[in-house]
Amino acid sequence: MRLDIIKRSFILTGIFISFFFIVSSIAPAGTIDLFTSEKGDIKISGGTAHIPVMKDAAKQIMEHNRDIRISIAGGGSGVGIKQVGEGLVDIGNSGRKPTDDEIQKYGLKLFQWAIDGVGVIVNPQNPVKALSKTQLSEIFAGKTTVWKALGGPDKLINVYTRDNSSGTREVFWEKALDKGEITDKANVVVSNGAMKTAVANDPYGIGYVSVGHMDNSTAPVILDGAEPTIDNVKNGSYKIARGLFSNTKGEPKGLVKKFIDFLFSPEGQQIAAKNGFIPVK
Amino acid sequence: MKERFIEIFIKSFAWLSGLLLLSAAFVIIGFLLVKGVPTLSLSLIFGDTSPADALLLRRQVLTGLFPAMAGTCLLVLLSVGLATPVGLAAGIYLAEYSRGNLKSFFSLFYDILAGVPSIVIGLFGFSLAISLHHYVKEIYPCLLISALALAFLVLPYLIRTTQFAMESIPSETRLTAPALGATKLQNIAYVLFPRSLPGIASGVILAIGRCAEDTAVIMLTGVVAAAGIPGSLLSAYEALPFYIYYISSQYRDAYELQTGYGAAVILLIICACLFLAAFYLKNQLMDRMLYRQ
Amino acid sequence: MTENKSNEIKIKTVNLSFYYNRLHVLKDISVEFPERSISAIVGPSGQGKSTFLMIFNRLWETIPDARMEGEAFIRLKNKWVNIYDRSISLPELRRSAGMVFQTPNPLPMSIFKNISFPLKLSGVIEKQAVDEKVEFALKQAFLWEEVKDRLSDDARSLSGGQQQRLCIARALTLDPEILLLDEPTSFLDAGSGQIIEDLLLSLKESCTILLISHYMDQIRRIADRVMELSGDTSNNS
Amino acid sequence: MKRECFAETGFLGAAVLSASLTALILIFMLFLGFPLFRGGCFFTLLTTPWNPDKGLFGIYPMLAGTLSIVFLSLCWAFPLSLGASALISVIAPTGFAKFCKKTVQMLTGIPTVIYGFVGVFLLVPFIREMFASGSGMSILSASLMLSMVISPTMILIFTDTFESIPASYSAAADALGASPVQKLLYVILPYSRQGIFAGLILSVGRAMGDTLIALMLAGNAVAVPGSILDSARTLTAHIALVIAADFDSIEFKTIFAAGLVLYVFTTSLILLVRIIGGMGMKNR
Repeated sequence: MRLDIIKRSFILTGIFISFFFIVSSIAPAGTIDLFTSEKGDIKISGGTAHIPVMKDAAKQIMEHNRDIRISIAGGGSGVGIKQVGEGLVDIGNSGRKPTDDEIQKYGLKLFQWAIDGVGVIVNPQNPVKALSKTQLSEIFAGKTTVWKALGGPDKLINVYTRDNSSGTREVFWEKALDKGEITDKANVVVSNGAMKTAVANDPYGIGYVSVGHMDNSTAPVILDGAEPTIDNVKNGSYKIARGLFSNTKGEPKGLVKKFIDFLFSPEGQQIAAKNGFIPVK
Repeated sequence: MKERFIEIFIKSFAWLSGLLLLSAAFVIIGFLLVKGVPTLSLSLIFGDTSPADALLLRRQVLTGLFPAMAGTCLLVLLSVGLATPVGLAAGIYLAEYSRGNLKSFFSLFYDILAGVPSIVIGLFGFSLAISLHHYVKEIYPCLLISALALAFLVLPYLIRTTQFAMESIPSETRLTAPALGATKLQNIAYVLFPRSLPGIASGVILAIGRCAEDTAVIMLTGVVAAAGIPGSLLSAYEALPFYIYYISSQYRDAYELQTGYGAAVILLIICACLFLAAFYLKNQLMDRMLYRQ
Repeated sequence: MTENKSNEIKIKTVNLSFYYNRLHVLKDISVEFPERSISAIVGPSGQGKSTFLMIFNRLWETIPDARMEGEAFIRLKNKWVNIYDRSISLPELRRSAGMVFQTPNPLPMSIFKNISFPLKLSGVIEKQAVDEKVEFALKQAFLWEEVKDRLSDDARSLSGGQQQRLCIARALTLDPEILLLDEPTSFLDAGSGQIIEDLLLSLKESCTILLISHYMDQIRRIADRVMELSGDTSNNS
Repeated sequence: MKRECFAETGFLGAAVLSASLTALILIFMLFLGFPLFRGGCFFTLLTTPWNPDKGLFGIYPMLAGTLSIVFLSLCWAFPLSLGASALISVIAPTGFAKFCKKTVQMLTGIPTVIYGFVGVFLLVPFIREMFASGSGMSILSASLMLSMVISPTMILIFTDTFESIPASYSAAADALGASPVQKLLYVILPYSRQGIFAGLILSVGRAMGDTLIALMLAGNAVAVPGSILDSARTLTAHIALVIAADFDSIEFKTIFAAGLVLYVFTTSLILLVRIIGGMGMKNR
């Protein structure tokens, strides 16, 4: 009786799994020439600013060739670099340039396929729409604690920040705060998407996000006279800019190389542009 | 007079706390249903793929909940499949073979394992995967690792339910087969185990529920935001509870938020069904069904 | 009382004592039972009558904290064996010494499966042999006529008396040499009890029967010998 | 006989395998967190703040966050559960009591992530508007939701204890003309003291082990919280947030310290429950 049940559950699991293998091995014709008759998995993780582009690219590829599976995880730039370095994923994205140490240690190959900015956002209801760098530093250091001091409502400022693995945080910290302090009372969110959501839901919140992720659910803050828009990043008047990197361990091969090539292809670059980034080509 | 005051105070406190709890529960579930039920539709699950194509895996579902539901399903099957044989065997050992100090030693260990926070089990699974990765390049945090970690999580529950179900068999039944010349193993296989099946089955179903709802373990061991239906045991995968968590903090637009509510309602329905099934099994004398010739 | 023609000793105990934890229930009992007879065991409750029966199929060993001293012998296949010897196979001993309990305890399966259960345990699987055995045992237990058309029914759908006869039939499938009966009629009505008594009388030709009973009239009707277990002595009359 | 032996070995094997997992998890934590133990660094970690920019990797704020959220959630959940169990076992009419108990049993089956999800969209905005201070992601929100998560189990443990009181005690109280409330006060509660305590401790363990509620609702700030409206981070949420992929960085090692602290805490709680249980046996 007992054995029967165990056996049955094993067989069931087995059938279920082999079902997937069998079904997934019948090859169809793809329409993106690059990926025709390819099959296999690509694992991507890291930078969360990249996720919309990665998702759209993956969707296009997988729609045309369902033998290719692309899994996308977040985690932040630091995680992406480490995971690709340790060989846990095929592509590790980062919203900052990997350090020389990292490149050397892991033998990373860097591919910068777009340029992005990092901008400060507040809730659209908030009347404070422009700040100076000094004001910004004081807010993030926890020295300015009420909006009233900046011409806003008499409410406490809720600062949102990212965890240390974030490339967006790194760039923001370096270029906007000049490596100044970020208060430890700040709420910590896990991705660019989560930052946007948090500030969109909090009338008194302030945070920073990839320019590509900005939309009308949050309001951009003009920093020292420059508005964080993609045009201003392009023409250089908004200074807090960075590259979006996809990194591989060593020279990419096979399917992974094709994926990287796809990012640089007209289709791929168009996806980047559509998601609010500046294509490199 | 004082007695009477105390009496009234305690009575109203009890009613207050009972009603507070009930109304909080109804607000939570009601809120979810009001927001979530209108979103339920085939396109929520299958996106723009036709359901038949999706179910037969002819086309991948790229915008619906189907990959997350399939991921959760596979995960549950695998982890319960892994944990059940071991859990039942260990439970049988505890109930029928071990005595005295050995028994309390084992049960202490299982109690501790049951108390270990799920995130710690997830961390264990994650470090296991990374350590193994140094030797076997194919192993990453993946479906298999998640299933293993979840199996660790539910193992103590399975062991304990099996043990209690076997131990609660009355001694007349326990002696019947030995009096007819059954060996210990025969007694277990033909009488004791079948008799405790309803109890064990409800334990297994509750374990399924735990695997289906857990988020902390899988967060560290291989679940990702987008993966499609896993191609093998060593692929990353999606799961419903993680999807709900992910959407709650980083939905991109109103539509994605809607899918989050939809996913929450679906998960709630799945868990409620599992729970009712376990409840039904516990209360029904299932042996009638099982023993008919 | 009627004595049987051949009256060889079948079962004997030597200086038998029994303890539950520190409770001394059986004290230094040495007793003999002749074969092909019904021996009744009587005495006030709590004096270890049931325990005494379980000595002979060693079923007490499943009870925690129980302990036995002394020896017990049974003449199995005409050879005296010390049933507490290490070489004894427990399942085999229990197959030669069938036991029936106070409450009928059919297993939750069909009538047929109940009767054939001991055969399954001892590895008899040949369909025809099983069928024959089941029929024979049911006939022996006066139950065949009542159940032959509903062998696949749940055994628990039978009446109390039928269930008890089923249990006796189940014990008989393995041709036991000894039958241990623990108040088999106490939960039955007079009519059902009567049938069981007749059944026991007919079985005594093939088995040695030890019977615990509270009913003096029942003992008078069917028992060949009576053994009394009381406070601190056992009287064998 | 061979089969018997084989089977017993198999069952024993399964039992040993399962038990060894308990030890294996501890060994893993110790082994991977081992470099921290050298030079007493481990204990420094428990008392220093977290600020990787300045090279500080202490988990003291998370420890404080965990303790404050657990404590506060018990402050809500314990009286609530005690009251609700009294209602179910003693005070409410049978029909309503049954309904309550069924509902509570159903509540234990609701996934934690669903509580978290509803918390994000219902409780957090409510708290933010209500107190007009902070983002609403706070110890208060997390502890309120967490108390909803742990209450059902606590109630079930309490009602089981209440209902396990010997019928003779209950009958004696009834015969003396005690009202239900008097019976509760003078017979049931004193008799159930140990059961209540055990239920409380088990709930501490559950509250401490929960990841999602705190991760989703507490805001995850790395400061030591100063008020219940402050954002805070628990040890469990810390593990979920800092997870990375290398064994080298100090951040990564410190999450094993966090894991170890959680393991040790929950294990001591289990041991405590056992000791209480053992005492209960002797007293009865």
